[in-house]
Amino acid sequence: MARLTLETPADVRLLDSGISVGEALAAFNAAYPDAGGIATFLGKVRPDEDVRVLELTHYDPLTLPGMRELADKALTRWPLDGVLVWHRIGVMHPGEGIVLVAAAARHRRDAFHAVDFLMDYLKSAAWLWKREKRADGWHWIEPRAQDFADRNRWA
Amino acid sequence: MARLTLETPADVRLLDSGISVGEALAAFNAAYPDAGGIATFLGKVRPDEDVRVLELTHYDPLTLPGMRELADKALTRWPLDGVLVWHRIGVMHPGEGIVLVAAAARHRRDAFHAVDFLMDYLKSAAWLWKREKRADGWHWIEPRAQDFADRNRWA
Amino acid sequence: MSVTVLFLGPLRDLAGVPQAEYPAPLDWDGLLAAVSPAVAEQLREPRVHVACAGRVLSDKADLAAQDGEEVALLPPVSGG
Amino acid sequence: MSVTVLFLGPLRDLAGVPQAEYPAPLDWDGLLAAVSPAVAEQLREPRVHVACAGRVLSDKADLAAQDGEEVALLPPVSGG
Repeated sequence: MARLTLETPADVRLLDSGISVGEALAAFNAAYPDAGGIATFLGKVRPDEDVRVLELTHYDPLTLPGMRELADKALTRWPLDGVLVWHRIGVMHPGEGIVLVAAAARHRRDAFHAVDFLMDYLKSAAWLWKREKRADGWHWIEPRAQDFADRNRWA
Repeated sequence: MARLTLETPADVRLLDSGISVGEALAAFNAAYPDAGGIATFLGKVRPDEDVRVLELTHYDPLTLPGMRELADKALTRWPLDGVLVWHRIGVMHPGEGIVLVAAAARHRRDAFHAVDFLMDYLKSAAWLWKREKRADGWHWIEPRAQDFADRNRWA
Repeated sequence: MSVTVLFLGPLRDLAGVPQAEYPAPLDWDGLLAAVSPAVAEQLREPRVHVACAGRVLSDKADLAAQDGEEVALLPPVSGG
Repeated sequence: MSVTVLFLGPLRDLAGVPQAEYPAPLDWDGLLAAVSPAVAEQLREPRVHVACAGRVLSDKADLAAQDGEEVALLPPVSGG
């Protein structure tokens, strides 16, 4: 089986098709054989709340560069071996992965913090716009107050 | 390919051979299609510190039942869809997985907290004994003060 | 001699089009005058940002887009 | 008429054997007398626990192992 090759120490991607979680994490694990621990988070489209489909729009000149800067911030802030920051764009359905984040570190708490940090920023500071199609049509989603509060923990 | 079947809402295992991380997480993801997020942690044998091999001993009547109780505690404490708690026993080499923990939840912070909690308890309160073989022979490992401090955050 | 203005996210719905061409050069007052009043009202909100030539302006009133440059109007984001 | 005593983790090295058989019944004083002085010293440490018949004793001085039961001596753990 051809193995997925990741960029180290930061593999940052915008993906317009499904995230293969098992393959991605197996590759990430293999890329950091010296790490004591790997923390990951997968965010998925929730099938509740009457959501039929979800669409994420990005802006090419800003979105991926912004995600790269964010990954670099995490690498600077904690002693990490590497990170993975993948975000879906386009149309997706309930149950599909939207975002996959991973951090490899010598100590588990650093890996946890980095993943938590990356998710808080992706939620409220990455150049992505989300809308959901419900029974009554499309609705744009804005970060909740909680999302800003989560992000401000890192200030 | 035969798919790995997990027990829900808690899949708790002691494994005497290698952990297949990609397969496990793909199965966990598939088992909780309604979860908004899945947090995971993989702990590995670090190749530094001159460690040749590591051995984990358990005590059959206590170890797995204790891990099951721990998983139930996490399920009671946070609104989770499910958890996975896998721990290696026996002899393992640098780079191999020792422990794999995952939590599926509607909200990402609950999943993060559950994984963090499970790891803190596995480190310092599961009935497992670890020893490392270095150049000068075998050394038993005891939890560090930090491990107890980590665990006490949840008291 | 024109500037391309992109309406991102919900601003696209408000503008009714994904993008528009306006005469170059284009400054902040020119932009506010060129777009619809509804879009202009949103642009005045501090949480709406403006990028020019691939860089987000720290003060959007400093906008000075030249011929051929792309201006992006960036409403509040929502990823993850 | 015997009780099996298991020495877990580092206690196995200290005892020199993984397990031993002692006459039943076996109580706390009997256990301390039966094992080597080095193991007995460890057993007196609050961080060393004792299980009997698959249950960890909340007070190890309450040990009352009957014929055929297994007693496990549990030093500080280290998983993960």
